[in-house]
Amino acid sequence: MSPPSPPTIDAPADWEALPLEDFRLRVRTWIEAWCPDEVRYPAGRLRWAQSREWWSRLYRRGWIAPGWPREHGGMGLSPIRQIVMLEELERHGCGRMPDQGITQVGPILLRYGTEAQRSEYLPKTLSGEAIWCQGYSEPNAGSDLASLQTSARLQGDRFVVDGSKIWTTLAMDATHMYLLARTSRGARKQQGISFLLVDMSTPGITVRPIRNIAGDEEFCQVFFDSVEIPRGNLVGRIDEGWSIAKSLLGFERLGIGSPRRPRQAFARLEQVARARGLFGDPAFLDRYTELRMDLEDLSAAYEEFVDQVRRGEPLGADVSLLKIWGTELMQRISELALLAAEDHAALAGEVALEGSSVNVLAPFYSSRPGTIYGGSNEIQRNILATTVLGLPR
Amino acid sequence: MSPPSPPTIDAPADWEALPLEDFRLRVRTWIEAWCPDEVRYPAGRLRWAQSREWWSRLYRRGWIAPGWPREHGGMGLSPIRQIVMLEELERHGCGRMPDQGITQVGPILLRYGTEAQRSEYLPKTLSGEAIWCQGYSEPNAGSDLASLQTSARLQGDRFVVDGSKIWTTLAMDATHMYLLARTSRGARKQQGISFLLVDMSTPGITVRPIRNIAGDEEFCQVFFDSVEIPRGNLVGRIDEGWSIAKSLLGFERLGIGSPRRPRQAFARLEQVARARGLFGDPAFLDRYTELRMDLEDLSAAYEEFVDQVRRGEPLGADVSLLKIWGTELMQRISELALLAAEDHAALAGEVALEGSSVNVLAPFYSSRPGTIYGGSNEIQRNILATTVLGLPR
Amino acid sequence: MTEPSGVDPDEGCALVARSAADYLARSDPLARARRWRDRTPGYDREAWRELASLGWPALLIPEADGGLGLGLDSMVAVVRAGAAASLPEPLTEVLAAAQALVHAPTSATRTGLLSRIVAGECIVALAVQDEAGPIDLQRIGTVAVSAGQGAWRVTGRKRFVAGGVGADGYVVHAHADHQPVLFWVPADCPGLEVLAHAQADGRFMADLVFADLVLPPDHLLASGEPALAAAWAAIDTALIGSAAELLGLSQRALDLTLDYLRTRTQFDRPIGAFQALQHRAVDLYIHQRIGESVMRQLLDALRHDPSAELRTRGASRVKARAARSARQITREAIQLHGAIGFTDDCEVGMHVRRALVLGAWLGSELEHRRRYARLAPPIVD
Amino acid sequence: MTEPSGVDPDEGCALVARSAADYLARSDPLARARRWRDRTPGYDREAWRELASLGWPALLIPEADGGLGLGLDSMVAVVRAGAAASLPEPLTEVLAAAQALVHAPTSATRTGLLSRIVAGECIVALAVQDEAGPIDLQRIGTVAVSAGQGAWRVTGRKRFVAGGVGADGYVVHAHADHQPVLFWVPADCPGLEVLAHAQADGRFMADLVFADLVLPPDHLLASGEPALAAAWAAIDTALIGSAAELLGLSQRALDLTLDYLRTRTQFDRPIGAFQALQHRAVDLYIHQRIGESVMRQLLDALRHDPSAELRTRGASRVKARAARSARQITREAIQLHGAIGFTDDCEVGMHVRRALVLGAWLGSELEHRRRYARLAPPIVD
Repeated sequence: MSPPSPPTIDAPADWEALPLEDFRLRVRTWIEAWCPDEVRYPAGRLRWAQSREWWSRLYRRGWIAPGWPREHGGMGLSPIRQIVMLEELERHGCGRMPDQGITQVGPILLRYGTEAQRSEYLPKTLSGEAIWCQGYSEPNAGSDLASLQTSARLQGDRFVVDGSKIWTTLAMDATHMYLLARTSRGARKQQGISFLLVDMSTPGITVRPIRNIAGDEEFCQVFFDSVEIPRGNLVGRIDEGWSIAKSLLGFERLGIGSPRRPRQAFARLEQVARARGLFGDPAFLDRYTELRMDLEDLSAAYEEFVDQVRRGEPLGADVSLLKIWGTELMQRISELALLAAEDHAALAGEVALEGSSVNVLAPFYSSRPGTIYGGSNEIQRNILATTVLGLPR
Repeated sequence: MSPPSPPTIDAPADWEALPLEDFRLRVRTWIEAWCPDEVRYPAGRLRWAQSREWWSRLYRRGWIAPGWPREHGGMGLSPIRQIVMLEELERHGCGRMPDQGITQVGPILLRYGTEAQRSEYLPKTLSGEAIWCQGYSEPNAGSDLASLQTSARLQGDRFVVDGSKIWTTLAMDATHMYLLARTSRGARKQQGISFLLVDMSTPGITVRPIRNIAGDEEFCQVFFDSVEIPRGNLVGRIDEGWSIAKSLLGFERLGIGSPRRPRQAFARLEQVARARGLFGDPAFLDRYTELRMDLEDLSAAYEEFVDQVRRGEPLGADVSLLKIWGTELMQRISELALLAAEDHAALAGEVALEGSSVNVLAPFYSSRPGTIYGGSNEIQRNILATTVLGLPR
Repeated sequence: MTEPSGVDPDEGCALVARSAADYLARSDPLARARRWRDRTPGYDREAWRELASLGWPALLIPEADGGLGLGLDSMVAVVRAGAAASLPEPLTEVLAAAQALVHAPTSATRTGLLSRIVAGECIVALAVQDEAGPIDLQRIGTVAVSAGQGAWRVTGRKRFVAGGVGADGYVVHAHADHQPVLFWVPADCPGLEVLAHAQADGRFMADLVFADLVLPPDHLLASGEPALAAAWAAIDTALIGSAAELLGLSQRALDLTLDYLRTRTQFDRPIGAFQALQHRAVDLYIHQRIGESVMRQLLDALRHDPSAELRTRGASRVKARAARSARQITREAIQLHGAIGFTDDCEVGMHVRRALVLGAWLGSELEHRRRYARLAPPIVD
Repeated sequence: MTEPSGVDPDEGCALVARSAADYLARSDPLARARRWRDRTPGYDREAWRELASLGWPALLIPEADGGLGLGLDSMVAVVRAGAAASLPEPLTEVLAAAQALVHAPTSATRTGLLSRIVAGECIVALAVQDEAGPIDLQRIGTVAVSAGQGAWRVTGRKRFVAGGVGADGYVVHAHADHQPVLFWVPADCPGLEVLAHAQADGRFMADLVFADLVLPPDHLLASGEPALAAAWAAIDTALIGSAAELLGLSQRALDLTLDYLRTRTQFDRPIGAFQALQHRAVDLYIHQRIGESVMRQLLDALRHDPSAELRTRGASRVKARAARSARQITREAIQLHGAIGFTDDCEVGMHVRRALVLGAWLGSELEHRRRYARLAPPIVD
């Protein structure tokens, strides 16, 4: 275990001034020294209680918001250095914290927020005082997100919100939500949607955790019953929230397509195969090597998009190919892990496997949402077909 | 080699009276005695020149038309005995002759033809004097057959046909064609199509063989330039040919779904694997066994439909599942045969493989049309989805 | 296989299938499964007695032993329907273990156990595995030595005993005097430790640890070839039963998925109108149909040739196929349901988890394809 | 790898790629390929001289030996474009065989051959295989013994010599004095029989039969470790070249398919509007992109670390990936074209047949995955 709190280090004023590999080394060394064990290689998403200490260390170091400008408390990193930071966190096995305030709300407020909104929300988002969840999907608006129905009626200086949001990741831990709600009905359903900030302690909000197939509660449904929200919590212009939400795509999608998660599943597969003595089985080796090369080749494609970021070029819609390949590969890896575990694949939770302890089913379960969330793979294929391949709609 | 001509055998007047297994044995024995070697295990479809002798023997035996009524020169077999006959022909490796006159034209004339049409065409179809080809598909009417454009304008006592047909199997060997042509334009495109009989020697008909990917010429394009056809060659009522063509489905589709062709490809795979010594390779064995079981399990499903025929029940649209599984399985088998052949898979034609001679690529090529013709597998899936699974159109 | 003396087997099967449908429709086994999951024993002992009153544990027990004397068709019909309804009680497990008794030589222990099974008073489980991987009854993991006066002292461990938690006793494969033997080991026998392992489906598997456990002479059920034959009869029955369960649950998962595709709308259309989803649904349907055909062909063949050889080979074939089909169908059922398919509230998850367990129990699809390759003659002459 | 002395390599690569595009656009290699197929040698010797005038056979030959001294990037760019255009001339084959010469010790034979290759006067092929299956240079199939006065007498047989029919000579792997050696064997050498085998793509492979063939002393190009190193350099070059060809032809097959999907109408819509076909097209596109990325990563890596180890491992990786992608894309290209895709008139067939040949040449995707597993360190620490 690392000591309870890292010392303050004299940081160079400008991270961008360091040569890239020096920067990487500095990041790596610090993470190795200060990352608490409890956030490494978690079975699922980290809850806030697990994240708090690590968050606080990063915050005190000034590293909690790599992409934010330095004048707002961020590191002011260029996209490629943000990727280096992510890579080093992945390398060390750091789980994902409830970071949507950093990755989503911050950039949106910086681009579309008012001065008042920034000074109210940015500091407490950095410190972890405000933990954000995303209120986009609804029971009848999943793949077809633009058909959302949760309404926000403007009454004087307040919006009155009614409806419900679903698949809200870790809403039970969140203090705030960024919400898409319908403020009017336009000719196109993408019109008339507004982007609002909501304090989760406002009366009329109910959070119901949703138990998932693995028995965990990562997602919630959030109900709004005449919830009053100050007009000042509107971000951007009324009825124009759709374009705000869309503006976050691109760089985000590169993260979804990273080989990190399939690589974790692959490590589990190797653990199982080693314990079961399968590396001497030529038939297993053939299957294993095929997946291994699919994973390495995903990395090759990923690196190419990273290079694009490195050169400062914007990412196109083609980046979705990483998400499709990576999430489906992770499922294929998890299936081979089940076969490799033989009888042990029937057992829940940690299983004693020739000396080591492995949760054989964890990759199976955790590979399922990837093909559904973040724009299902069906939607991604639709997008690639029409926008990249130019097939008729 | 068998002697040039089989003796006349006293046949029981009624084949249906024999117990089923006796019938099978009689058929088997006779085929083994009289089937010429040149029609056994051909690389592709049999040309007429290769078929003539075998056709003539079956004809003289009275066995050329198992499904036709005895009063018209057939054997009058029930569907299940027709299947037995097919099974025994397959078992002996008999290739498919240009038999569309027997399987298609005969049944249609018996159901929809006039007395004059029957007495003109049935006898010479039996004897092999009339060899038929099918004129359905057109360059712009493939999957969407009902959009066909070849026109037949009624002028006095003649139809004048203009247009062209394509993918006509072995049209160069045919003396006659059964043709779908547009005689009028209705509200639905299935309306206004008529069913005509055409003598291929009529002036204005040009047959152009189409070389396929394997270098063979099985298919043709047939061009019609003001071709005059007697009005008496119209089968059924004018503009109502679509339902005549459709009436042949069902029992036909069972034939397409038979495990015969994937089984032939599988035999080729075994031949290659034996020559390459792969039965000692556990990784190969896993792949081989998976395909083997997919094939045996196709047979199980096929048998179930055969039982349905045996019980005298009509076949439903679900029979298409055999065609999908069987044709795609044959492709998977042919891919493993390529891998098994290693360097030999680069070579065309017969290849010397440790003593035996194998055409390694033949299953690869011959497995291609199966998923395209007879209603492409995409069309079959559309049909199953809407008619069998009740999914919305 | 047992042959009924009085009632026509087809008739018997149809009767049993009807009564199963009735029972399942009125007793909400899905709710019971949810209530009992992750709580030992994972099922409801009261409900088990009701199943016994319907004759389910007695299905395959000969009439001479007080059972119904029906064939595998009946078992397949009942456990298939049970799995579709998420029935949590260990029916396949008990039917299989009872087959070991049916195939054991006549003895007072055998007679007594069979009548208690028929009465629903005894839940019995089969313990034939020493470790994960292919089942090998030649492997010597559990050993019995003489404890004097015909009694036996047993040491060792059996693993992956499905239905083993909460059972009244076990049919245990062991070795004595270099011979394979089967013992009856009551659950309350001193020296027996039952370790519970939670399954993915909320039920439990047991490891049995024998620490100088002493068994009276009459607990030896069979030895030598008859012991092997009885054990394989039980294992094959378990495999065929698990295949039937897989077919039942995958059919149900498919039906739920098709319903969802017909009714869920996105982009102003039912999602079942999208061609890419239609084609995938068709592929699932084909998998299901192929699986059903293989099972039907096996049952037909066993009616004509009830040999152990055919049964063993067929058991591997149908288990491999049903596991393959259920894998594809349950995984795609999640995907085609979208986010809702990943929730615990959605019935699909019950079938996904059960398919994980049945897929692994007594050998994966891969293992059974390999076993089939060893057992079955070549296909092409 | 060779490093150019004068011109910037990226610059050189770009120049060559542009001139290749120009040449291919104006010379209709597809028509030439159709004209020459199934007729030995399967390509046009005139055209070869034109390619040589563009510097293509000289790409990888050091400037000191009269070549262009460019890197693998240039080869990949040119053969990729050639394959997309169905260029029938044996470019990859000659570039690979020339690499064996480049890596051989300096000698008059080497110098003479390299300058004739650069001039387009000599088509050389690589003969390293004794039988089908994994390439094994330890296997002793072709043997040379002393014929006195430094001459060699060679007996044996080499198989699957791509580009071997119509070649002017061969770089032949053999064993002499228990050592691996490489010989130069001119095509007109007495005692050499060249057997032509028709390839699926209308070109030809040769078997070389050596019946007491006598070679003068200076035809020994290399022996021992240097011979092995030269042979592997040639083989890896052939693998990387064949992967580049596969990527080129699969990109072309994909483009043809996408065009067809956009323009062919059925049921009153372009068939590319049908969602099931769209999704399949996307899967092909992903396969293509992954293949391109693997190639690009390999070329980048070799620029930084031109070691034989990395080259050999990377050659297997990229061959396996490109063969896998091209297999999927060419097969689906037929299906998505429908009946027209199965005709000889349709360009798709050219790529299907070429993919069959390249997929099998010097090891299938399966063989190269196995080789990669042997060569590459584990992925996860």
